[in-house]
Amino acid sequence: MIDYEPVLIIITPVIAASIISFLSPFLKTERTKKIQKYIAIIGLSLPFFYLILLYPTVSIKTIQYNMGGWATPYAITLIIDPFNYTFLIISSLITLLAFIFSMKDVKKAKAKFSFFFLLMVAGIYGVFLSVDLFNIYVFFELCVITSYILVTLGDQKGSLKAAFTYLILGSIASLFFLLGIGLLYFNTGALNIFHLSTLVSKLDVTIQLAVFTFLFGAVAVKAALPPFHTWLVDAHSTAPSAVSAVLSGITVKIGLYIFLRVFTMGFQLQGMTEFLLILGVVAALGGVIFALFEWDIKRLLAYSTISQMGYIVVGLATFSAIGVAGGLYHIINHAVFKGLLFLCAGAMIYRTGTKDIRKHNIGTTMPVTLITFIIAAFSIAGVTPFNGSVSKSIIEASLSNHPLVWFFLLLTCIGTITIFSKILYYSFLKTAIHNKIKQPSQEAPFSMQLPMVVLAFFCIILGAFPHIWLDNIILPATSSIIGGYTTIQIKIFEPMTILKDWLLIGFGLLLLKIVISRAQYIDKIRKRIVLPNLNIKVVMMMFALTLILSLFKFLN
Amino acid sequence: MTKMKWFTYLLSAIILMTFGLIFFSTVFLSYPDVLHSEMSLYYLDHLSLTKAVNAVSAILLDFRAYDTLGEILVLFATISGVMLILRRET
Amino acid sequence: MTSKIVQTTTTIILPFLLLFGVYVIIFGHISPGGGFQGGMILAGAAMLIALAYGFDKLPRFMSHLQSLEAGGVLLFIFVGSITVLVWLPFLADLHILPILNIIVGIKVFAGVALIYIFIARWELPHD
Amino acid sequence: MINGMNIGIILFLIGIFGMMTNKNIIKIIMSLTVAENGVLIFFISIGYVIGGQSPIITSDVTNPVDPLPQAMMITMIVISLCLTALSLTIAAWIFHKYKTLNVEDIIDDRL
Repeated sequence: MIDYEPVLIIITPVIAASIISFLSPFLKTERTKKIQKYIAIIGLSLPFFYLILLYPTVSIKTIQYNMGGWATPYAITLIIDPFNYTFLIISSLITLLAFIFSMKDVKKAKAKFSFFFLLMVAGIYGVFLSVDLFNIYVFFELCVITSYILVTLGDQKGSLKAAFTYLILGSIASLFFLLGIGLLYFNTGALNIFHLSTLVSKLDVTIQLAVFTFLFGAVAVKAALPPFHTWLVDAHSTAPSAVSAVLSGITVKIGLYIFLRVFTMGFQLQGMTEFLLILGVVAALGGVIFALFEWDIKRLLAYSTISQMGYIVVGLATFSAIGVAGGLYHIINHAVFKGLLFLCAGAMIYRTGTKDIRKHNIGTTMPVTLITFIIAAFSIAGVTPFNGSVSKSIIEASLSNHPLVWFFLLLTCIGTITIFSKILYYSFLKTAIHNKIKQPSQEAPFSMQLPMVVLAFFCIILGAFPHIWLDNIILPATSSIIGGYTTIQIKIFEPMTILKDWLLIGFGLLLLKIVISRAQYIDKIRKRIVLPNLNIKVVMMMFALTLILSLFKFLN
Repeated sequence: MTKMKWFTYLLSAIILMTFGLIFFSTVFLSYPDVLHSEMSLYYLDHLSLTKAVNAVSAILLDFRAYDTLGEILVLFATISGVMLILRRET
Repeated sequence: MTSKIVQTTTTIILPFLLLFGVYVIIFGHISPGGGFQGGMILAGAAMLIALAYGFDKLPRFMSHLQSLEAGGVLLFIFVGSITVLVWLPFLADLHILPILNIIVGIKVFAGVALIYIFIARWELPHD
Repeated sequence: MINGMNIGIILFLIGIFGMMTNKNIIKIIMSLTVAENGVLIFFISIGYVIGGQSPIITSDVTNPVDPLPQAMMITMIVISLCLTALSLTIAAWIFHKYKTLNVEDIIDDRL
């Protein structure tokens, strides 16, 4: 029986995009433009509902489809196994909600926006579904090129420079990815990931080392790990909010997805775990520290994306079942609450027009945005009933033999609490406390509130009932990647963790007090932080890659 | 050349030199004398099925037609992207 | 804006260029070449025409290109998904390969020519 | 020891060097193309077989060269064409808005 499921998931956005592009010359009036929106929504929501229907079959067997009917290791195969099922579900949910949000938010080129959004979604599904290395490269390139175009749709002048830097660094990463594939193909003669996992371990260590450097260089740029993260802040802060929600929620995760797919392929390189732990901690702490200096809300969120990515990399670094389970769970949680935060930021910018949190003074005129923002802030900080705390406690549980890393992660928790209480204070509470008069409620339009409420709802569900999600989705996913089924006991609702959470919040608010009192001093520092231009970013990247290559050559 | 420019040239040249040296010392690449990658052997054996003589276009349009589908989408996205970006102002 | 020499040379070599491009597309699965390479050659010929005879007489030609290109994608997605979806043995005798080659050739020709003409026309009024 | 793969990687590094040191946007795009061609040469010479014929499998071809990297590289050429076309349009638009093509002079109104 040929199972067609994966093909239907990838073809739906493609067909919807081509229908939209084919209809666009005939649809000139405003009413008919609505048709394009509804086609796009159908094209996005069908895969989501279809994936939910697919869950029973995925939990039993891996769905596999060989393109064109050729033999397994040589044809391009699309698979849905528990591991990429989690990524597919979360990306279809976030892209659907982000598109609903963008219907009102995007002011320019409305018709073409849905076309590019659909092609980006097709690229995302193409990467998650396919198992052939070169195929992952092609669909990843489709997703990245459409995101360049979507970033230039940002209303600011800066979006052009950001898009250009993003384009150049993105294409260098793709070239590294290609070189990695080329070396692998030259030595093993195979492109299918499962087929390669048997062949790579037989290669001698030096070739594995070179392939690791190339593939890691590409993955590190895409997942915005520290030495290569500079493009992310400009690109995500100048893109339209719906696009930056998808970029921060999904596109950055593609880098980690490829990281997991590729590096569980049997690379025997010593020192990988320590190296990744250091990278994760530097990302987590650096992102938070830089975020403290920012006043632009979207740049703040972009820096906190970098720090949360560091969190996930720390989780994945140990390659132990608990660590990878925590990392996967945090990938889903981060996609949910970061998407929610960017949508809230979009609603705030839509209503006040500026990105500067000092000029927002929304007070309580936007109740829905305020509540959803508080939920998201609590869940990113890792407070008990919300979803951040579950995955953070699992990751901390996996760091039993690295106490120092555990301590640094606590510091990032405090810093994250400070960042988001800073936004809360400047955008909302400052005006609510000072002028008591009741301003009229200028809440964002309904089509913006709906995605925010749904995402906040998911924030609570994912956190309050962790066992449902763990046993049904996360643990089968980890066992399909790492192998070896473990049961994870979560000590969430014990008084100890609740006490720890509120202690951290206390420290966070203390740090906030210092940040507010030193506001002018921070402004002076921020002006002097040298903003590296494009050339220095490429120099940093090549220097980091040389370091990795020589470090690993020395170790092996 | 200004002092700053001369220094960055030297620095980046040194970085690339070390990268190239270490890379070439690790990986020694030499050509095989007969085709031994199992994927291409599989494609060449099944070439007669696709009624094509040119193996490259057979791979492009038959064995890996899904790649070409993705790549056509990339080309389509770029073309409409170029038209969108450049039309915005006139 | 273009000199007489360019116009006369284009009138001379244009038929050979177009013929060669079409040959590369159609005989893509027998002789070396294929949809992409032939499409590029034809796009080169289109650029030559645009260069030699100026950009102002091009709007009608461009709208044709646009519809050609959008049609090309739809055709490819339709026919391509057949090869991708259906198990191949049924299709080999339908000679699916040349048809795909021609569709890809049309698409690449229309697309690349459009990109060139768009960038060239956008530059004109500003400098 | 000159073979296609080493030349490809050296050309790739030259492209990266160009991107590191150039200030003008158009030169950065050009060195990006050089890097792409470097990867292209590396990839195609992976498939080379000593004394191999071209992969047009007519009757008398006994020892064909590996056709798979060549097919992959046609895809990669089209993708690098798209990247260059996109970066050139963005560069044209940046020049239109900022009136300068120097990477350092483009100051955007960040807070």
